[in-house]
Amino acid sequence: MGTLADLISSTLVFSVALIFAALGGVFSERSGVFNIGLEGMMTAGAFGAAIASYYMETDGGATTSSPWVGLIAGVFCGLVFALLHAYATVSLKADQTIVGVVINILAVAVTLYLVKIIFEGAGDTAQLEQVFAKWPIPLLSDIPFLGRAFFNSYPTTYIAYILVPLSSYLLFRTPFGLRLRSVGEHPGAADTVGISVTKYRYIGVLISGALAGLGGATITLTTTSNFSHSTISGQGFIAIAALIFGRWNPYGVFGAAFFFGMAQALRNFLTRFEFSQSIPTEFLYMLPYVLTLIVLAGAVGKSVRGPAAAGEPYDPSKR
Amino acid sequence: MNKAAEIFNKPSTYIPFIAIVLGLLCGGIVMWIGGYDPFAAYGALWKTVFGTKYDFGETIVAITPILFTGLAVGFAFRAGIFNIGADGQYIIGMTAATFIGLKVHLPAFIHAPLALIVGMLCGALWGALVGWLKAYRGVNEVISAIMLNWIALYLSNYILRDFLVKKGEQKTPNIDDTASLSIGWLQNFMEGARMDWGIWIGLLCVVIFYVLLWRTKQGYELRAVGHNADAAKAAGINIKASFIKTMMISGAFAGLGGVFSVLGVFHYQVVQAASAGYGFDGIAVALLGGNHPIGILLGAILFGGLTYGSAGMNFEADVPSEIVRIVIGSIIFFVASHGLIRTVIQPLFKKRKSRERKGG
Amino acid sequence: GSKNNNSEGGSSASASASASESASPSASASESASPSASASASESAAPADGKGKKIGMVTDLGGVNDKSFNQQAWESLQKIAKDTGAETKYQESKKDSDYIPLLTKFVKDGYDLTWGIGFLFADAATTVASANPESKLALIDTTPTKELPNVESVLFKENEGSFLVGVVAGLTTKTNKIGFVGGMELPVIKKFEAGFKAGVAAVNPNATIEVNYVGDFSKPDQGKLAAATMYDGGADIIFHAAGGSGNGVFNEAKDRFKAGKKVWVIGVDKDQSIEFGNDVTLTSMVKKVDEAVYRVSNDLLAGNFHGGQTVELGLAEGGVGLPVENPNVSKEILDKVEDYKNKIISGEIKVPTE
Amino acid sequence: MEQAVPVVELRGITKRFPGIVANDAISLELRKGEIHALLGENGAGKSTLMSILFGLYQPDEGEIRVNGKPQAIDGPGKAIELGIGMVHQHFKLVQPFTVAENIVLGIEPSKGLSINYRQANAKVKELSERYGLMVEPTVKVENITVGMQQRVEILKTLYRGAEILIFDEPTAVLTVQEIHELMQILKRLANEGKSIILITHKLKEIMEVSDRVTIIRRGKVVGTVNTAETSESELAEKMVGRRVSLDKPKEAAKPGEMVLELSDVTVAGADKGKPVVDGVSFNIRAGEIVGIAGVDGNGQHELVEALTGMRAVQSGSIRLNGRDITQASIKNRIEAGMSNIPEDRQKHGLVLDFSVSENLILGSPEQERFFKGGFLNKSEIDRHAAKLIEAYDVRTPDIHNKTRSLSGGNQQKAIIAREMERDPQLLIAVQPTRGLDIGAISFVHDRLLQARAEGKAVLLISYELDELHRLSDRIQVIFDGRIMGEVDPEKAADDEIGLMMAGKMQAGKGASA
Ligand SMILES: Nc1ncnc2c1ncn2[C@@H]1O[C@H](COP(=O)(O)OP(=O)(O)OP(=O)(O)O)[C@@H](O)[C@H]1O
Ligand SMILES: Nc1ncnc2c1ncn2[C@@H]1O[C@H](COP(=O)(O)OP(=O)(O)OP(=O)(O)O)[C@@H](O)[C@H]1O
Ligand SMILES: [Mg+2]
Ligand SMILES: [Mg+2]
Repeated sequence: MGTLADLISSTLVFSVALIFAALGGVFSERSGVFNIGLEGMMTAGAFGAAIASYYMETDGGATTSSPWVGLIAGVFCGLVFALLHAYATVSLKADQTIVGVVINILAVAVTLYLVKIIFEGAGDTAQLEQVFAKWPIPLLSDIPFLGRAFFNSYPTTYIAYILVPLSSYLLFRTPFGLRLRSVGEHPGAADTVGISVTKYRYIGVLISGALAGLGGATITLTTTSNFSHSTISGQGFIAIAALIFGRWNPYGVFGAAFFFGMAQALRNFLTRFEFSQSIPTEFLYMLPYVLTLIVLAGAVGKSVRGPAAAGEPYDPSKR
Repeated sequence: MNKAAEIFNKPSTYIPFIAIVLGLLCGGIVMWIGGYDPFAAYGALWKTVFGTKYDFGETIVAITPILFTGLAVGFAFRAGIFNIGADGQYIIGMTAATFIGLKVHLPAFIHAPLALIVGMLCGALWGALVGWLKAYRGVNEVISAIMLNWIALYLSNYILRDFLVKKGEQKTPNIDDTASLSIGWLQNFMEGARMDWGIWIGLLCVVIFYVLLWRTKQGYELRAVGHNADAAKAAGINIKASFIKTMMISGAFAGLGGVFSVLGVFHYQVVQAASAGYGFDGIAVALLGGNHPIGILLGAILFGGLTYGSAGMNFEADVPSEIVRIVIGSIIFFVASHGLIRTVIQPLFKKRKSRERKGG
Repeated sequence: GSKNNNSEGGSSASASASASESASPSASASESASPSASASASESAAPADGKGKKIGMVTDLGGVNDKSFNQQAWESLQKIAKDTGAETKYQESKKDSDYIPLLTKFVKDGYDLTWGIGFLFADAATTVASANPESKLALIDTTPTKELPNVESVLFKENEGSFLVGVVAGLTTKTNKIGFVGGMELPVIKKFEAGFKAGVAAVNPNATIEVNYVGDFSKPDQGKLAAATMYDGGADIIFHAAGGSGNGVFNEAKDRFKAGKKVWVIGVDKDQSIEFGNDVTLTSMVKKVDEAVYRVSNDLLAGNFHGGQTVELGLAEGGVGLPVENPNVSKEILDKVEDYKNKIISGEIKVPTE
Repeated sequence: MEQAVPVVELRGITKRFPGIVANDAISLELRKGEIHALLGENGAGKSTLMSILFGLYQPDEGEIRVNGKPQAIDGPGKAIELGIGMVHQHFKLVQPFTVAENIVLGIEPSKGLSINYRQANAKVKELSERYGLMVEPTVKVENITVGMQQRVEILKTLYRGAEILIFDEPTAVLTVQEIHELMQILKRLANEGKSIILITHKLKEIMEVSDRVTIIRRGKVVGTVNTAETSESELAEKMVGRRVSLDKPKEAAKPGEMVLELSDVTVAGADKGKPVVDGVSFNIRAGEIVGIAGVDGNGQHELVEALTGMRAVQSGSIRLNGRDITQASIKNRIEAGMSNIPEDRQKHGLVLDFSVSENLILGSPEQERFFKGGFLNKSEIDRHAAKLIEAYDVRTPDIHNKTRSLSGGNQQKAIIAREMERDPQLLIAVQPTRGLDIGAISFVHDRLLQARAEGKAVLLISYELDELHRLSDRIQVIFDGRIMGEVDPEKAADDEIGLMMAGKMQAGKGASA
């Protein structure tokens, strides 16, 4: 049992950033905007967190509040790129896939460019002293098994615990969510009842940027303690996979991201057993991806469909 | 996705050129803000690409792989599939070619073509897997392709380590000379730049892309599925087969990219922790080129040229090479956001009233 | 220099005043047959005059701030620039296909020496050096694929140094569970693993070693996950040879330290306690890339380029070993380490490479 | 003098699109409590005018007065504020939302931060009962019939307190019953004091419910007349500019060989539940038109899909020219001589981003002619296209234009041209005249009759009894997936068919073949 609890605990380390980013994707795509740019927005978030925390440490004196400042900065940096995305796709009606690809290119390039300016040519930032430490929740962490598995983790994990139900509530129980989803399903319908498609799509994309930024910041502040070109390498795309796998639904996304994380943790976990030494390591590396494919291919028939209008710029004169 | 195609089909082909100018301008401003000299940097870039025959040749070496992956992505786009998996198909093509290049011993006239064909076919099959999963198991191609990219990388590493790499090495020995697709005399002519058949086959693929898609029945059907799968189905076209065919062709293009990197450029393959990302650059190239073969060719030339030139910028003007990615990103941004160019730039020219009719 | 690279403070954190300026034992080095290995320590050779000379360096994919050999090499070139007045410059490779063009750039630009840092430069350097016979190249961790008079190579016996940290680990562990986290499963890293395992086995046959290759040198998150799994499984010491991914191992250890659990990491390449502190760093397997780079570069500036030669630096040459100060390792253990070191140097113990 | 102020007054509205003046100085008055019909050919400018009134487009010239006050309607929000509601030609409903969610969207009743669903459902229920619209608030829109969706659209406007209601071709997609109900609803709304603008191509409806009619031709108002003082034929003539009649007598059928035989065809339902097509048997001979009458959603879609091969048959058999094609692929069926004018032309009939000439060979069985050795035979394809657009009066400036740029009517004609030109043995035509103006309808009817005269078997599925009566030689009435019986259009009365369509009566002769 203890081992399983440890496995879950490790899973969460990997999953939480994915949960944030994929949750962001939910908002963006539910509002009708594809977001291939999650990867870039995560990169921006990881960068922002590293830089802000770094300055907090060097200029502001290392304090325990600095990772929180980093977290906020990460959100902010994600937002900056989301704003560009929203401006291009919503206001200029540019192709959403292309813009997403652009965001990915630009985010990596701009952040590394800045890192090189700030750190005199180096391709990564200094190691941070002050990052998040695991923080057992009083009482809850004492629950046998569950406590060790779920409530002895980073603050960001607890943020995820809050954001998932909160997102679900926002999307499915509030007027805001109803409107956001209507814009993603049928912008014409929303428009003709006086809902501003532009406004809600901006909101959707901006939330996705903020959450992806939060995801990137989480990676910096809980695992890598610095930022480099490889801090975010493909997690944004995995988040998109989790988004689709989780059927554009916050709880589904949580499950999918948890699954990916579990597969990663499992791979590490296997090295504990003697038999794993006889398996070529490459097969262990493949495990998470192969597992995902098998699960998806096995879930045949239930065709997955996203929001009906996602991917289409809204043009009221086009009938 | 068809948006990009339309841009290029429109009379306003000047938009890409304005976008390039604006992109370079953006890069210049960013450099200026960062305290670098944009003129020196662009001068160095120009000199790097066109300075010597060697550099020019190496620029072509940089263009070739993204031309192939660009064609792969563009072709699939045309048939309604977003192939984010060109990366994996590239790796598989590369590994298969290495395998044949090392493990099979044949005379040159057959060895090289065999390695090429096997590499291409393996890329095609890897692509077909995405098509099959989509057609018969309903798996979204974006997810499956992302997963297969990683699987391809590790599978390839496994094959390399277990069968091809000598003990104590991290890369394979060089492939047999008989499997080489380098062009010796051209290499000498280009002062040692690694010239090979890649670019020529790439150009041939540009033509094949066009003819296949717009001149054959097969292509007609694939395009029909791409635009409207329901109507295509009602017209008797086998959609599932179409997905698989599309991904096979797309994968073959990407696989060829990998083939030439081994048989033409490096002659060996390395155990890598991550892919070089040519598949993802291919997406950018395809979108930049409006998913049209000629556009993709021009996109690859621009992308490859800037990328190779960026090394010179870094070397001579000490500008971080990321600046070139910023320029490339900006150019694609401006091409995609042609609305911006239209509203801001166009009044400077004369307003043209040739809006396309859409509706129904 | 003195032969003392032990700190007397035992587990005390205070720095030892008797630490030598030079980290490597010069005695053995000076006896070495290889002339190129004669200068044991950077400080001992007088800086040459480098005015008007240019030295370039191409990193492998790790980049210049990898906290590992690329960084060491570059820092030492910066020092060369400061000491000698030579001009130095580096270029980072982003992918495998960059090696040849980047080396060529330096060569064509008339650089007096161009470094290729890392195992993967073998072919690229061979190609570039044969195409440009007038050029001079130097390699770390690899040799050209054929004999070339204009390439000098430096190799390290990582297995020997790893053996010693294995001894430390074997004697320090309380749980008898020890971890090894590798980057990619490559021959160089296998040398670390093999030496380490042999070292542990030599002093503590009961200890088990869990091995995890995370598949990448630049993914701290994977390193962290691997470390977490090992520590959860009861390991109390992890030796990493995973470059940037190893930072994740340290991060996990620091996490646990903050939570009140004592676990150790053994660093690699440099004395990593400088970066990650003494709370979690037990010791490090130091690989003196910086010194090698400094010496070869300085020799060249002084007009002594040993083209065509390959130097292999092991314990005997002071190319690998423990850091000068090891405040977390007890005197007894350090003595043991010294014993084994002498046995290896004398050839009494042969350390396996795989 | 309150009565004299019109609720809406459009004065000199002009709207130009590139290359065309869609509305040319149009003036129109809507009086309180009246139903005002707007009539005009496809593309005359009706939808444009209404889009301007609803704030979707801005006029280039002219003025809009609502209740006597000039108003700038800069968006649908403003229109709603002014009490204007619009039921669009293509419904603007969010499919996965419930009825109530669609209705309250944008002005949701809330409780704290949440939507107060209980209140929303109750309000919708109450409103729907008050106007006799009978909708169930909690079902999802994607699961209800088109007629029901229409009512949801109406409720949407009423919920927003609309006093002025615009209906753009509301009946194009409705069944006879639904149309009948809608007309009752319109009358009721007008009686309540709502003012209504109704766009429709169906003259009968105009005659039935409207008070006045305004006719538009090529963007200009031809005139406004009191419905009581005019007739269907006068309206048709005013609209098209020439005499048109749909009531041309047809020649007697000369049935020949057996072409299509269905025996006991059963199609399984969605979740292996009740079959949606349940033991259907009938046949069609060469040279006759067999109509299928029925309320939408009684298995017609599934029946056609089973015939064309888009859906698997659970049991029973389909024979074409004596050959069993029950399991044949779509392609094989086409090659065996089956043609299909699908119900949803844009979804199943055309590739809108293909050129007209490319669309005209879509699914063509003539492989050798158009695809020589696997390559496209461009010159032959273009020659074919030129011939077809000429013969079928498909209006497009160029055969290489994208099909998307054609008007709906012309898109429909292109499909008809393609499917007929294949010289099929069997032509399946589903709703072939939906949304077309009277001139276009007349053209399509002529073509179908001509096909019959040429000895083709035609299966006609239509929700319009008039059309079925006019064209069919025999009518099969379908209800709940089963054939209730066959009737002779010459003899059967609408009432009788109506009862059968409602499942209330079997055909007297019990003639399922
Ligand atoms: N968004 C638009 N852009 C350009 N032209 C348009 C646009 N919408 C309509 N038009 C033009 O305005 C004219 C009138 O179109 P409109 O849709 O109002 O016709 P309509 O009378 O509603 O036809 P139908 O009976 O077929 O619905 C069309 O012929 C078309 O050329
Ligand atoms: N965006 C547009 N730009 C230019 N012309 C348009 C546009 N939208 C529609 N049109 C033109 O408007 C006219 C009427 O369009 P509309 O879509 O109303 O066709 P329709 O005959 O009413 O078919 P439907 O029954 O599908 O509405 C056509 O001539 C069409 O070409
Ligand atoms: Mg209309
Ligand atoms: Mg219409």
